[in-house]
Amino acid sequence: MAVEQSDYEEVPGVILTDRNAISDFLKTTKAQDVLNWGRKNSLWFMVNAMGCCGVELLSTGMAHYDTDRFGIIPRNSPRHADVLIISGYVTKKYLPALKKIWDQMPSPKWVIAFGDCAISGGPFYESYSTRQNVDEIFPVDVFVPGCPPRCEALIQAFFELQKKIEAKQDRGTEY
Amino acid sequence: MDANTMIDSLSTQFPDAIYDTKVESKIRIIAKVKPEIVTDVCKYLKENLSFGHLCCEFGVDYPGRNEIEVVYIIGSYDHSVVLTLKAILPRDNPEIESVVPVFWNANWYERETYELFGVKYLNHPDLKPLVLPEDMLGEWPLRKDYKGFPNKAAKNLV
Amino acid sequence: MVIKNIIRAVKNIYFGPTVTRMCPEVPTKLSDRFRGLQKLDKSKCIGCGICANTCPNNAIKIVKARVSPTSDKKRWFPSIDIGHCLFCGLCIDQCPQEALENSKVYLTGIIRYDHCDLLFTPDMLAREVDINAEKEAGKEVSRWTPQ
Amino acid sequence: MDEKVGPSEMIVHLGPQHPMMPGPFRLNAKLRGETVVDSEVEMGWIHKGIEKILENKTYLQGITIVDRICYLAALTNEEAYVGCVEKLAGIEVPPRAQYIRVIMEELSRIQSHLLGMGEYASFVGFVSMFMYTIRDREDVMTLMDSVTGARVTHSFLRFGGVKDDLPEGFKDDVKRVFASLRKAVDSYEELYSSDEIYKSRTVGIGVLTAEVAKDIGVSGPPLRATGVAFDIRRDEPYLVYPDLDFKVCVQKAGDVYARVQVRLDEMRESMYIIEQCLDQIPDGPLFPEGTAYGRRTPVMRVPAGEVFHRVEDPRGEMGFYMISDGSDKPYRVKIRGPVYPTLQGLPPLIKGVKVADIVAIAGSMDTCTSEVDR
Repeated sequence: MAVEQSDYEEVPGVILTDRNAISDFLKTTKAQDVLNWGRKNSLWFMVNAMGCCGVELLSTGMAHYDTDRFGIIPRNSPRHADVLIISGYVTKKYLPALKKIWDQMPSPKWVIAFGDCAISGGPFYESYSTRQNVDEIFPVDVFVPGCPPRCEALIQAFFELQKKIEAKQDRGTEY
Repeated sequence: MDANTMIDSLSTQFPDAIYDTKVESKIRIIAKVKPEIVTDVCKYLKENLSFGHLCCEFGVDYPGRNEIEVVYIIGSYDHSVVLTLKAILPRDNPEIESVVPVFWNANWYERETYELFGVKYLNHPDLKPLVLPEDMLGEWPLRKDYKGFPNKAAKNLV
Repeated sequence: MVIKNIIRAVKNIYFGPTVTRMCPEVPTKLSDRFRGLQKLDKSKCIGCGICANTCPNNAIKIVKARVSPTSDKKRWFPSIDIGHCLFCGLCIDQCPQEALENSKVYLTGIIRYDHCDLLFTPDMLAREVDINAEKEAGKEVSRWTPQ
Repeated sequence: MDEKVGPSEMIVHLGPQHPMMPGPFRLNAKLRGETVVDSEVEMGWIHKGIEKILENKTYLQGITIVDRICYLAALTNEEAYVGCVEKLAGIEVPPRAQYIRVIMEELSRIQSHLLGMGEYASFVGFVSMFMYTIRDREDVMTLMDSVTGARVTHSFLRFGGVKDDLPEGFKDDVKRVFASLRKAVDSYEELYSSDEIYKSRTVGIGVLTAEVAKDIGVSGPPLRATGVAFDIRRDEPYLVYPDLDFKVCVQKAGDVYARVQVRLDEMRESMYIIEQCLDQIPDGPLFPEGTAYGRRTPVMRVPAGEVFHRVEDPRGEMGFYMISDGSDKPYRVKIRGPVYPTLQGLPPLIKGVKVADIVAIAGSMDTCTSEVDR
């Protein structure tokens, strides 16, 4: 796991699935390709609207950009989600909450850094209250620049993630 | 009642505490107030001059003059005059009476000013940090001599 | 009331307007003023650095780069960190030579797998290098797919 | 809030990430059974320190930062900021630019109300309404996109004017969009007023009386729903609002239903204002003539002084207090957001209601957390 787990308490009732014997065996066989095909076609994302990009995140789930066509469904609970979209400024106060969300998501899971704030801090990169360099904390797979990016860019980011999963190059999953 | 009569009424009521009054335009007046009796002044403003709407309250840091100003911007729902009330505090130990008994919504403004500037409010019901984590208390980030800004930790590729 | 609503819903299925934008199969129509990735005209740019001073987010730095793909002569040109860029258009407004302009690139060209790939050099801004080039291409190609 | 828990009481933490939350904030509610006895709002989860950042940016660069205070009302934020600088520097805005500003700000009000209403409708279990409002919001967003070139953060206003003129064919586009939007607003009203379940969840719930609202310092639609006709556009006019004919929408009841009704009426009023503007808009320059101000803004030094300028945001009174010391950067900027007092007033408002109604009340206040935290 790329998440550092030192400075906050364990979430009760959560087992962090790193690896086990079955997955170790599977990744040597062709079955992994089938699994990946299934995974890449059901990327359910977690709606956590944190900032300006959160508005575009909401719009993406709605009628105009019908993401259900690709099996991309917005979910409100982290227990149902596969993709965490960091959609805004991560402050020192919010980071523990975001880590908790990440830990509650069942593996395999991926992260998309949506917008400048998630990539580099955006316009608030020199602020006293934001946490810089989020990509060192979470294993970010796809970076979507823009402030905020359009909804189409988010859909495109999902496609890039699908490509990455198919090629087994993603950082989110242990094969 | 226009801006001039309001400011006259205020300075006749508190001749010692109100000074440097100025009428900027028909809808903007500025006055300075001694910090000790700011609550009484606010009570008078609310009850007699119908200044019932506290727009905001904040601090301004002047390291050159070694002062911190606490500024109250008080508007009204009945007329369109906005009063800017300033109280000047020493920078080393800024302490001022809380106006929460008069304006209920001053609560959060005072908590925010406390953690960003270090202005201590006396008789505040619940003075604790509002927007920053507890361990950042004592850094006073909005003061001009704050060391942590700009934070250069972020990766900038250029 | 319920029946009325059902009738309206059924009507909407057959006679209502289509709402979904079929992106990415059909590219969305962008407005003329859309602010995407900046495009640099190397022949106009004088390397004055006004864009770098104007940028609200310090995303622009003036670096040395080749004047054109064929020559070895080097001059000063802006390079932009897209991971910091706000796409506000101030650099384009303030440019005295109008060397920078908006383009409609906002999808495939700039969505990257790594943070360090988000640095756009003058060659990429001038579209001398294909910004869509994948890693496996391995070589510089001067083809650019407009969107 | 008292942390002590009595018999059959418990404390429930809602947030900072919760499906009902219109942004990250945390509500600690103490419940007895299903009734809220006491509660406390914790905020600051997305505090960005914009006031400090603005002190370190030049006046021109500040425009891009104030966009991001509240992403649903980017243009009214810009108007408040730019208005401050214009007052300090004594810049006159030419009439055409003023009309364009009014058009854009009213469009921004419409899209903000659409999103606010839709989000709130989904909180009370009316998810299809969310779909409808977002569908119509996209049309308005496309209109704004065609003028400013961005969907959310516009960076459109400049000192003394606006960046671009209205595009060709804008008037026809507005006519086409408004024709369908008018129908849509009517149908929303019909849906709201005919749905028994919706009515039983909103009528008489979360009643805010005028005295309490004034005490809390609320402004905007929640205040106007209590019967107080307080609108900065009329009480302290800026731009060309004195020349325009519009009424301040007021409701008497002060409950959740009335607040939504005020937003519906305001959207109609905004459409009416925009149509007037498009009829009246004069030809002319976009920037004051004979000055250096233009699309390519010079490095400005603003004369020393202090000014408080406020505008009517979609959510209420948006004010900027700016202190200039004569340099090219502001000395201190204070942002007075409309939602700040509203969110602060949530605990007394939800005292004694059932848990399920917290969502309806908080949603109907249309809180934008980003602006509270700044």
